[in-house]
Amino acid sequence: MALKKDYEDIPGTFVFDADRGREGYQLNQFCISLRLQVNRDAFNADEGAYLDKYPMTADQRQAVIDRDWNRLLELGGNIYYTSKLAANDGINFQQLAGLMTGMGNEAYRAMMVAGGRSPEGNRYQSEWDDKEGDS
Amino acid sequence: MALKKDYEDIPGTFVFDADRGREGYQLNQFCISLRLQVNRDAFNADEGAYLDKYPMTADQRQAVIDRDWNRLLELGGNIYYTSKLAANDGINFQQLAGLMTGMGNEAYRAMMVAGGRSPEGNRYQSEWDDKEGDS
Amino acid sequence: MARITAGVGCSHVPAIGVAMDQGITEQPYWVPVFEGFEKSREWMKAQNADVIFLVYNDHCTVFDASCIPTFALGCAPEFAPADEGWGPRPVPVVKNHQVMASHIAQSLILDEFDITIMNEMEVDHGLTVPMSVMFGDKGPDDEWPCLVIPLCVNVVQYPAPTGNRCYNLGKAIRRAVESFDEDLNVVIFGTGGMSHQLQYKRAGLINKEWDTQFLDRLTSDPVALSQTPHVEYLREAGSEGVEMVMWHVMRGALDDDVTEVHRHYHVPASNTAVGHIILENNKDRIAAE
Amino acid sequence: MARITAGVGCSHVPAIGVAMDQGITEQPYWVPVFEGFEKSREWMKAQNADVIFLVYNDHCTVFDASCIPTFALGCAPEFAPADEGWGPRPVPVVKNHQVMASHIAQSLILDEFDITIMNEMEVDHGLTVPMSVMFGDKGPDDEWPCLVIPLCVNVVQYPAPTGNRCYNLGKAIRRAVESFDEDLNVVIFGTGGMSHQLQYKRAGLINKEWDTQFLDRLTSDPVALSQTPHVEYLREAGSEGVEMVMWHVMRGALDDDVTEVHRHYHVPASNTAVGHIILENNKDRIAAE
Ligand SMILES: [Fe+3]
Ligand SMILES: [Fe+3]
Repeated sequence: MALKKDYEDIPGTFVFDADRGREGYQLNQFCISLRLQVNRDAFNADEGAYLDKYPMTADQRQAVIDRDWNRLLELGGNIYYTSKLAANDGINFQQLAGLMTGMGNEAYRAMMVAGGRSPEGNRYQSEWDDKEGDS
Repeated sequence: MALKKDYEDIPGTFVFDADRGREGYQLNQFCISLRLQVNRDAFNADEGAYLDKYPMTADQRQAVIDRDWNRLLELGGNIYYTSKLAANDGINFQQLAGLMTGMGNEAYRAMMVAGGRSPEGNRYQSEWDDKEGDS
Repeated sequence: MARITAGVGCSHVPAIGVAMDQGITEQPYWVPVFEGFEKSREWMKAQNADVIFLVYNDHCTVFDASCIPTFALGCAPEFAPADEGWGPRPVPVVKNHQVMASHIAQSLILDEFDITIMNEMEVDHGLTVPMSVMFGDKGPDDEWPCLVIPLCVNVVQYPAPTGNRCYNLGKAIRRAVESFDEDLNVVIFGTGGMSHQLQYKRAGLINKEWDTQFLDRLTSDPVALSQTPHVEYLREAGSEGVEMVMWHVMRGALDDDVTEVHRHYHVPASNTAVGHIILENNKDRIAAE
Repeated sequence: MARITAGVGCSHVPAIGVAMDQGITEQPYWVPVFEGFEKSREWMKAQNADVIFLVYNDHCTVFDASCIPTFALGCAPEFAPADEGWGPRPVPVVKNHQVMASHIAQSLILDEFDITIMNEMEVDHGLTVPMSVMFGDKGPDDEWPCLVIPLCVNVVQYPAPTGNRCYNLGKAIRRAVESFDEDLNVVIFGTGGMSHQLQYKRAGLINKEWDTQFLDRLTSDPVALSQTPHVEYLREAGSEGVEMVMWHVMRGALDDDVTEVHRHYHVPASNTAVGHIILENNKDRIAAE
């Protein structure tokens, strides 16, 4: 499409645009359904039967079952939706970030208390590629 | 309110603005619910019980029960909503117009086939007031 | 790139759909209504459109009063005919060009039109009747010959968007279409009207003179026509005549220079003056000849 | 006539609400967050606002992906706190000035903003957390001290409305407020931000320098600030930092000449830089002194 995606070169993130929204639609609709207790109860009683109501892809379904938080985003999930699944599991936004960054809760929290992740070296994909080249 | 209602001097009509929308909200939500067969069945089985689900005013409720089509509009109903109640009763838009104008179906239909109601004399409330003054 | 080559203005009277669905179009009452669409169906076929961008309004069917978008753009994969109180119309499900629709949504928002994106939506007679009159009888197991991107406009709760806003939205839709890479022939429909008042004691108002000048000025004077204030529609063309603001979206998406290649006007269908026009961009006409 | 006298910019981090609801605001982690709102609560009380016009976003709580309005204006009588996955927040139901809200809706649409009217709506932390930090602890049986007109902006699905559009919307809201006959003191809130990225491998990004210049330029250079492109928010302030477009609505509704009467900035609350500012129209300050 001719609208250029000038945000595609930001590393370690997704921009939830229409293409991702289409891809993740059923996954995200499943996630938001968990905002209601009646649905959380039904999901927790029988995950498979509940997931059958949302015609998502097999990969998306597996990522839900695995609670593979990054994979959910790669497959079109959006963090505000996937956080509803996390909330169901008793995981808050900060704990979820500990999981997604692979840092774990303690190290992630310590980074935030120390002022957070610096924008230096985190603006462009090329900066991340260089880092990987170094290691 | 300071937004002037420059449409208030048109005779024999309502303009469904925010004020009317607020007034008619529950009435209109009841009417649109009849677009589904399951709701039509429930309403037709027990009108009173069905109407209890919509906290409309006593006047609005009575106008529904009476199928008082003009009164429904006077009380904040909008024609596209009230036409769902009419459809439930097997009344189409043209028959409904015959009822609202008080002309009856035959005379209304004949007027339409002859080219419809002329705008002449029907643009301003004052023109209708004059007419009433004449008679 | 995709291009908008022509525009269709068209009433979407529900009774026209009923007449087709019940097979009573040969009755004397209906013959003059449908005669005027014979040429249109030939034109539509020859036009060979890939996509119709269809501007219409919902009639308190799919949208209830809880949520009233001014402009709702259909981005769902498909749109089923809605039950309007007597069962869904027996016509095909409308299929979207979903990638193009969401491209247009993004482009319009960046162009500062405050669109509501609909990822699930049914459609009422406002959309299906223009499809039926332009493509003829199709059953629920048939397919419409092209894809449809629906734009649903609030014209029920006052105020509808201004004619000026609608005209400019047409221009923004054109920019969005022309920035879409796929090579597609797009025809834009503006639907609703013409003069009609469905409600209360003035029901049945028809203003042929006003309708005629509206049709004339679509070709000759579209910018000034788009400045028509709401109160003029309400007073001159009936309380439901304000639907005609949707025709300005269609007109705005075309070139300044267009040719009227077909017109049809008849009173009545049910409560309504049926109006219909086909406009072609002059440059597309020359290219075609 | 009604008048907008001041603006509040404010993060709406859900964890701040949780800290208040759980009564753990005295913990060392939270003390510096809440200290910065002590002066704000005094100011808010002294301001004696009749109505807050509160610009926020829903976080895929009340609006699912089926219908995504760019601007949704709350016209319902009241708005209950929504269940976001762990039960509704134990705070009061928000009461609307319903007549004023629908006046504003009409005015905005005639002013060519394509608002979606919401006649039923719940509200999530995006709205209730700013209320909590500005008014302090209130239980579900209490009442908020003033009425609230909510405007919900899409900032989740790209593209959000442009900063320019938001700034101009602020100006249109001001015109709408000033054409409302009742004599009301209105304070406008722009919420969300500051820098934060909640998702994926870059989660935890905080850009204090960028946030600081954003807060500075709200007073000194608001028009140029509103021209900031989306990609700059995403790159510099994190994928969720784009929420800050909502602050431009607040700024646009104020006079050109304002004074910053309070600022608070702290890192972190959960994943987020907490930012907060209070701006008063200079002429209202002079009148008050
Ligand atoms: Fe219509
Ligand atoms: Fe937020």
